[in-house]
Amino acid sequence: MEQIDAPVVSNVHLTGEYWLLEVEAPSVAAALEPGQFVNIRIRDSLAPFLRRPFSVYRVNPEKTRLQVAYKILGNGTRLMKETLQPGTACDLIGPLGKGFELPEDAKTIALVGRGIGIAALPMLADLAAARGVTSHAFLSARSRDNLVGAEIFASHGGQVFTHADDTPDDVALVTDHLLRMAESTAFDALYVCGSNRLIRQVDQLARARGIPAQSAMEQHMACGFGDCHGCIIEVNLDRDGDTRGYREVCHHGPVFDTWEVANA
Amino acid sequence: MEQIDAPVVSNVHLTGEYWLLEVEAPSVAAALEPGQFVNIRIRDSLAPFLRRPFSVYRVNPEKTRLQVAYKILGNGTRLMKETLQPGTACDLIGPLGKGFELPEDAKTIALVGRGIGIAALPMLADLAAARGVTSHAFLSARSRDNLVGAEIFASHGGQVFTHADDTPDDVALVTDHLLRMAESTAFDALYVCGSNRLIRQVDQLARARGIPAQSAMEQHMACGFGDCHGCIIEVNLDRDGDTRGYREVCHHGPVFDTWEVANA
Amino acid sequence: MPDLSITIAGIEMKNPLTVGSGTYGHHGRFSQFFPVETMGALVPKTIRPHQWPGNPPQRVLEVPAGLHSSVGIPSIPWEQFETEDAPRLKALNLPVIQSVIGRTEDEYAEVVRRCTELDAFAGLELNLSCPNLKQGGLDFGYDPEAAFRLVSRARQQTDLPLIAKLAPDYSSLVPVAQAIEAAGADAVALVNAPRAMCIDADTLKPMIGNGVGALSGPAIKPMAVYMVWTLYRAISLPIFGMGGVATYRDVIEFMAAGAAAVAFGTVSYVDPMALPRALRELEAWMVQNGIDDVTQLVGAAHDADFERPQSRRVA
Amino acid sequence: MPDLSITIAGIEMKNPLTVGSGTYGHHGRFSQFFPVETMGALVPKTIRPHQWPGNPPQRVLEVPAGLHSSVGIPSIPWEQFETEDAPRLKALNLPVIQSVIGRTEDEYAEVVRRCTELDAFAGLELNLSCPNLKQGGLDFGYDPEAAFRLVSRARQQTDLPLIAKLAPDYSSLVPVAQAIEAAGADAVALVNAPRAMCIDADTLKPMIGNGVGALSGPAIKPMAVYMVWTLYRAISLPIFGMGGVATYRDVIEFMAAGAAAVAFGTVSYVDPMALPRALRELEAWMVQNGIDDVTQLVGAAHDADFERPQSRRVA
Ligand SMILES: Cc1cc2nc3c(=O)[nH]c(=O)nc-3n(C[C@H](O)[C@H](O)[C@H](O)COP(=O)(O)OP(=O)(O)OC[C@H]3O[C@@H](n4cnc5c(N)ncnc54)[C@H](O)[C@@H]3O)c2cc1C
Ligand SMILES: Cc1cc2nc3c(=O)[nH]c(=O)nc-3n(C[C@H](O)[C@H](O)[C@H](O)COP(=O)(O)OP(=O)(O)OC[C@H]3O[C@@H](n4cnc5c(N)ncnc54)[C@H](O)[C@@H]3O)c2cc1C
Ligand SMILES: Cc1cc2nc3c(=O)[nH]c(=O)nc-3n(C[C@H](O)[C@H](O)[C@H](O)COP(=O)(O)O)c2cc1C
Ligand SMILES: Cc1cc2nc3c(=O)[nH]c(=O)nc-3n(C[C@H](O)[C@H](O)[C@H](O)COP(=O)(O)O)c2cc1C
Ligand code: FES
Ligand code: FES
Repeated sequence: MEQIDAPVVSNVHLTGEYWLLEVEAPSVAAALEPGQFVNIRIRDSLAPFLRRPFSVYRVNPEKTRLQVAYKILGNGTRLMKETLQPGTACDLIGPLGKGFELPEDAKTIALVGRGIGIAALPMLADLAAARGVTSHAFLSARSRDNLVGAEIFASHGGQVFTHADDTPDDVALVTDHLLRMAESTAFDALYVCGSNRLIRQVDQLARARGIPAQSAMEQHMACGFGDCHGCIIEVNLDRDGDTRGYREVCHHGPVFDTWEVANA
Repeated sequence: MEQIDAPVVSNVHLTGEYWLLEVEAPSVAAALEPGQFVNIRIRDSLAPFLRRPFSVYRVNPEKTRLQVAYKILGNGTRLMKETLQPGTACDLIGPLGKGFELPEDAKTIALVGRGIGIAALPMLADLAAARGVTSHAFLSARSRDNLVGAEIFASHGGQVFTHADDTPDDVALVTDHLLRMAESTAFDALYVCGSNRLIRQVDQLARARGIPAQSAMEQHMACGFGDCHGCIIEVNLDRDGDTRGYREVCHHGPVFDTWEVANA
Repeated sequence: MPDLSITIAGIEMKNPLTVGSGTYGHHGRFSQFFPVETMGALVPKTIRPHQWPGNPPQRVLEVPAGLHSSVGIPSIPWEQFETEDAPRLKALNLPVIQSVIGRTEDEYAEVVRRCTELDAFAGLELNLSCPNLKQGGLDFGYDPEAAFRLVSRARQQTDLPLIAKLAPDYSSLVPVAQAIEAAGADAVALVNAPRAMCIDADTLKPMIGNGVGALSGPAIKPMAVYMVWTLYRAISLPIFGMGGVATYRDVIEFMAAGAAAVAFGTVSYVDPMALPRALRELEAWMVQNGIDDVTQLVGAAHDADFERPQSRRVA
Repeated sequence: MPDLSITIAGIEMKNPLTVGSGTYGHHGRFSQFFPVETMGALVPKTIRPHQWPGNPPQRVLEVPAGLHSSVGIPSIPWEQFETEDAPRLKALNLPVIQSVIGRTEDEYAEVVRRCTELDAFAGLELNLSCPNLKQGGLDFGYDPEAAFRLVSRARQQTDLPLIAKLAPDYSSLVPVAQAIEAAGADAVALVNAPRAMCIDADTLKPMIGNGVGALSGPAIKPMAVYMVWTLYRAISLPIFGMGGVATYRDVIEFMAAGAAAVAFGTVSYVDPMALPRALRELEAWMVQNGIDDVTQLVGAAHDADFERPQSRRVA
């Protein structure tokens, strides 16, 4: 983990409600694992006051640049869009948190994402491809144009299933596709991000199959690097959910096993 | 007085430490008198929190645009330079305060300014020229390139005397030029801005000659329009300075008679 | 059309929005950004019973998300207030709650009596943020006994609705408010701006002429909301809430915490149209959320099973 | 090279900069942006004598120029603190002032005794911002008698330098600090973060899991400086000043107000290099201004003819 001033390479509209920021950050990019995040100070100013945490969307093959896909939500992301332009630099801390674990012997995995939660997954798809692991993607969003990064998952050769709330199709949840495919496919691990409903579904499937499943979580953060105790969520401390406890998303997470967070 | 969103026409380097902001503001520009000011909200944000007050430098002949000449001092003026670009608008309240009085029968006047204080005077020179009054300018600054707007005063045909601390010449203060010229010239009124030393000198000359003299003053402001009681300075309530009292710069000023403020 | 009107301390306001004393206009004169009658009630700047020039310059200073100020409540001579300001205030078509202050108990009683006699006001607000010099300089408003005596004596001088205005103080908040209630006040207003100081790293001296000043603006809002929330649970008097209010969402926040009326203060210096805009947006929000009576918001943040102390004097 | 060292409450610090308890690292573990030995002393997060999970989520929230938080001082089991954290802290090459809290007088005394026995610390800081449930929930630190008893009992349990940490409260500030001085504390630290609340205009409920939280960061600085300035005039104990410190100029401001040491708090979350940068810039500023001893700054904002109460216990 380090703090750097990362020169902005580009900051452009991605699709739907999403924007894509790319910065020069060799040391951070080289150290990053899929699922980890960076914490960005948008301006050296009191407004916004706190940093804003974002999953890393992708790292370039040379591992010198990293991308963040973000949704304009409030003041911070609005200023991020307006002020982080080429010629400026972005004060960034990273890599932060614990990333996804891809089992050594995995052959086929499923990536399940909803909305901006999808943004935590492309780097994992890239890693899987590099290791010869097939990844199938199951993406949902409120509207079709918010299906961020579908082309990335497709580019690695796995199947990509999508579901948009605004477009009638034959499934209720994108996990219906997952369950159908799982009837004939032996997944070695499952990964999910973006919706508690999806996490529960993925966790059930993982339990039934006895395979690992992980989810990337979000929580409001003050520091992002473990100093403030601020970003806890309540998790299961055992698989049966008999004992519960708090865990910091920035430190123990953002990636948790789905059994930890299935009823978060 | 009104609050408007004034589209930015340009915001460029002027000279030395000074920048020039020009905005479209027909209603305000039409109502403005020399010496009045505008109060600018640089960003719709908590930082900077307060508006920033600036004298109006000039108004275009059509009275549709106004200019502010400003020095980069702190956070507000720095952001002003960076963010008020063509394409954006500037939240502005004006015209504010009481401007200079140019006596009906004046024929020759002197304008004495130092540093950014000079920025309060060009509009008065323009008005004088329009009324056929000759204005001579006496300008000083710490360095030569900070002699803002000398060409404006020259363009109206009066004489322009300058003094820069970083350039040796034959005077100690620019008012030495004024005193010399006053030996042979009958000034009908004197105007000064930017230095307490200059105010005192100008006031002495005015008293000696029995002519009016005015000065534009500055004070930290919260509102700029008379609501907060924040921007007072201590002034003489009589010409002898026997009784003193507080007056709001934004409301009773920014232009005061020099006898009011000669020992401010 | 949702109903925005409220009755607080017997004063009928057509909407719950008002201004913090001292932040909108001199006594009888206001900036003309919007018609003063837009608001539910007007609270002009605090008046003293005697002329006073106020504090020396520099009086105001920008601080993070707020204003540091020490104006010192300058006051015009009483005769001028009586002959110029009061008639202008009386002529306005909205309730005017005049804020008053004294340096001693006697002066407080005196200014309450005089203001009552002017027959121009819908209510009086006692600004309790005055150092009680007899008691080591602690504000009257921080001392339950002093506050009780002040309000009791004011109560004897007037039949007008009486509002006591407090500055934020954690330990004295509840006992003082209870004392005020017991002494017969009709409402409380809070928060007045807390004391503060800024020191210039160049000169090593305080930056404000008076040395000590106040802190106001958005910076103090989270403390102010906490104080309103706490008092709502402790007393039955209605509350004028304020401290950093800038938007309709802040109005909702203070009302949910327990304020029946909400005042715009420092924000008006920066954004003079903040109040009328918030009023419009509050109304639109109520329509959108199917809330037809603004009083439904008052205290909404308190637990469902929480019961407020019963109001004694107030409708 | 100017002399930046200070001795406060008998603790030798090579410079006056430290951290606010709870804002830099978990007990034995710190973020590694700069060597912890850069600072003059380390104040780790408050420890309780018993395990405690802390408050429910959401715990933190951005507010104007500050942070609204309610973490609730989660504490690991004592055995773990004793066997893992304390040795790590002891091994550091700088004075460590451990902050402690209890829910009752007995618990405070207990945790002071246990920490003393660990023989790992240069001093102990009593975090007095705990609601005294026996006394209606008012903080121990707002009640002169409770504070006197707490500090007296702690004094009996330890020979380590004892620092009492206060949250900001206008009316109780001076009496509490005097009580603390009388009870034998060696220094005071202030301010702890004042209580605050934010209510969500969408849900009409508090935004923080615990309902009530704290306010910290630059927003509170002008109040904190005022409090330090006030205490410097009222007591003779040295002061650890804090509240919104972010730059070397803030350090100078607190020292001029009367702080002998200055703590960086919330700023470190946003700008983790703030402390080492301020140290560098403070030193450069001293060179530039010909100040060769940093202690010359302490109390510099007070009038030339002002005399501080004489220190009783402290070198
Ligand atoms: C580990 C992690 C990874 C994330 N990855 C992404 C990503 O790849 N793309 C993306 O668009 N968003 C992501 N988010 C959410 C992102 O941090 C918020 O959308 C962003 O902080 C909103 O800031 P704002 O000022 O625009 O919104 P505001 O609502 O104005 O923010 C106010 C405060 O709330 C916080 N906040 C608001 N929403 C969230 C949230 N969902 N999670 C945490 N804090 C929040 C902000 O950080 C800020 O402190 C991630 C969050 C976390 C914790
Ligand atoms: C009536 C009037 C007319 C002015 N005309 C001009 C002009 O034409 N050109 C120009 O460059 N400057 C002018 N000034 C000064 C200008 O307002 C300040 O330079 C500016 O506010 C500095 O803002 P900042 O954020 O960059 O500086 P900072 O020092 O960071 O400002 C901090 C605070 O101090 C206030 N402040 C700082 N300096 C002054 C000052 N001299 N007067 C009043 N408030 C101040 C700021 O408004 C702000 O509230 C004028 C001031 C007044 C009162
Ligand atoms: C410049 C200024 C002057 C004020 N004058 C008064 C006053 O005369 N009487 C009073 O009761 N409160 C006065 N106040 C306090 C405000 O009415 C209000 O209680 C406080 O500022 C908190 O609200 P805000 O944060 O919205 O400004 C003043 C505040 C400011 C900033
Ligand atoms: C998230 C958080 C946790 C804190 N935890 C503690 C604590 O455990 N003990 C303590 O004495 N103070 C604690 N504080 C208070 C700080 O030490 C400091 O007194 C306060 O935040 C004011 O300083 P600042 O504005 O610079 O943050 C905490 C503050 C924050 C923001
Ligand atoms: S955000 Fe500070 S501990 Fe996680
Ligand atoms: S700045 Fe508010 S009265 Fe002048």
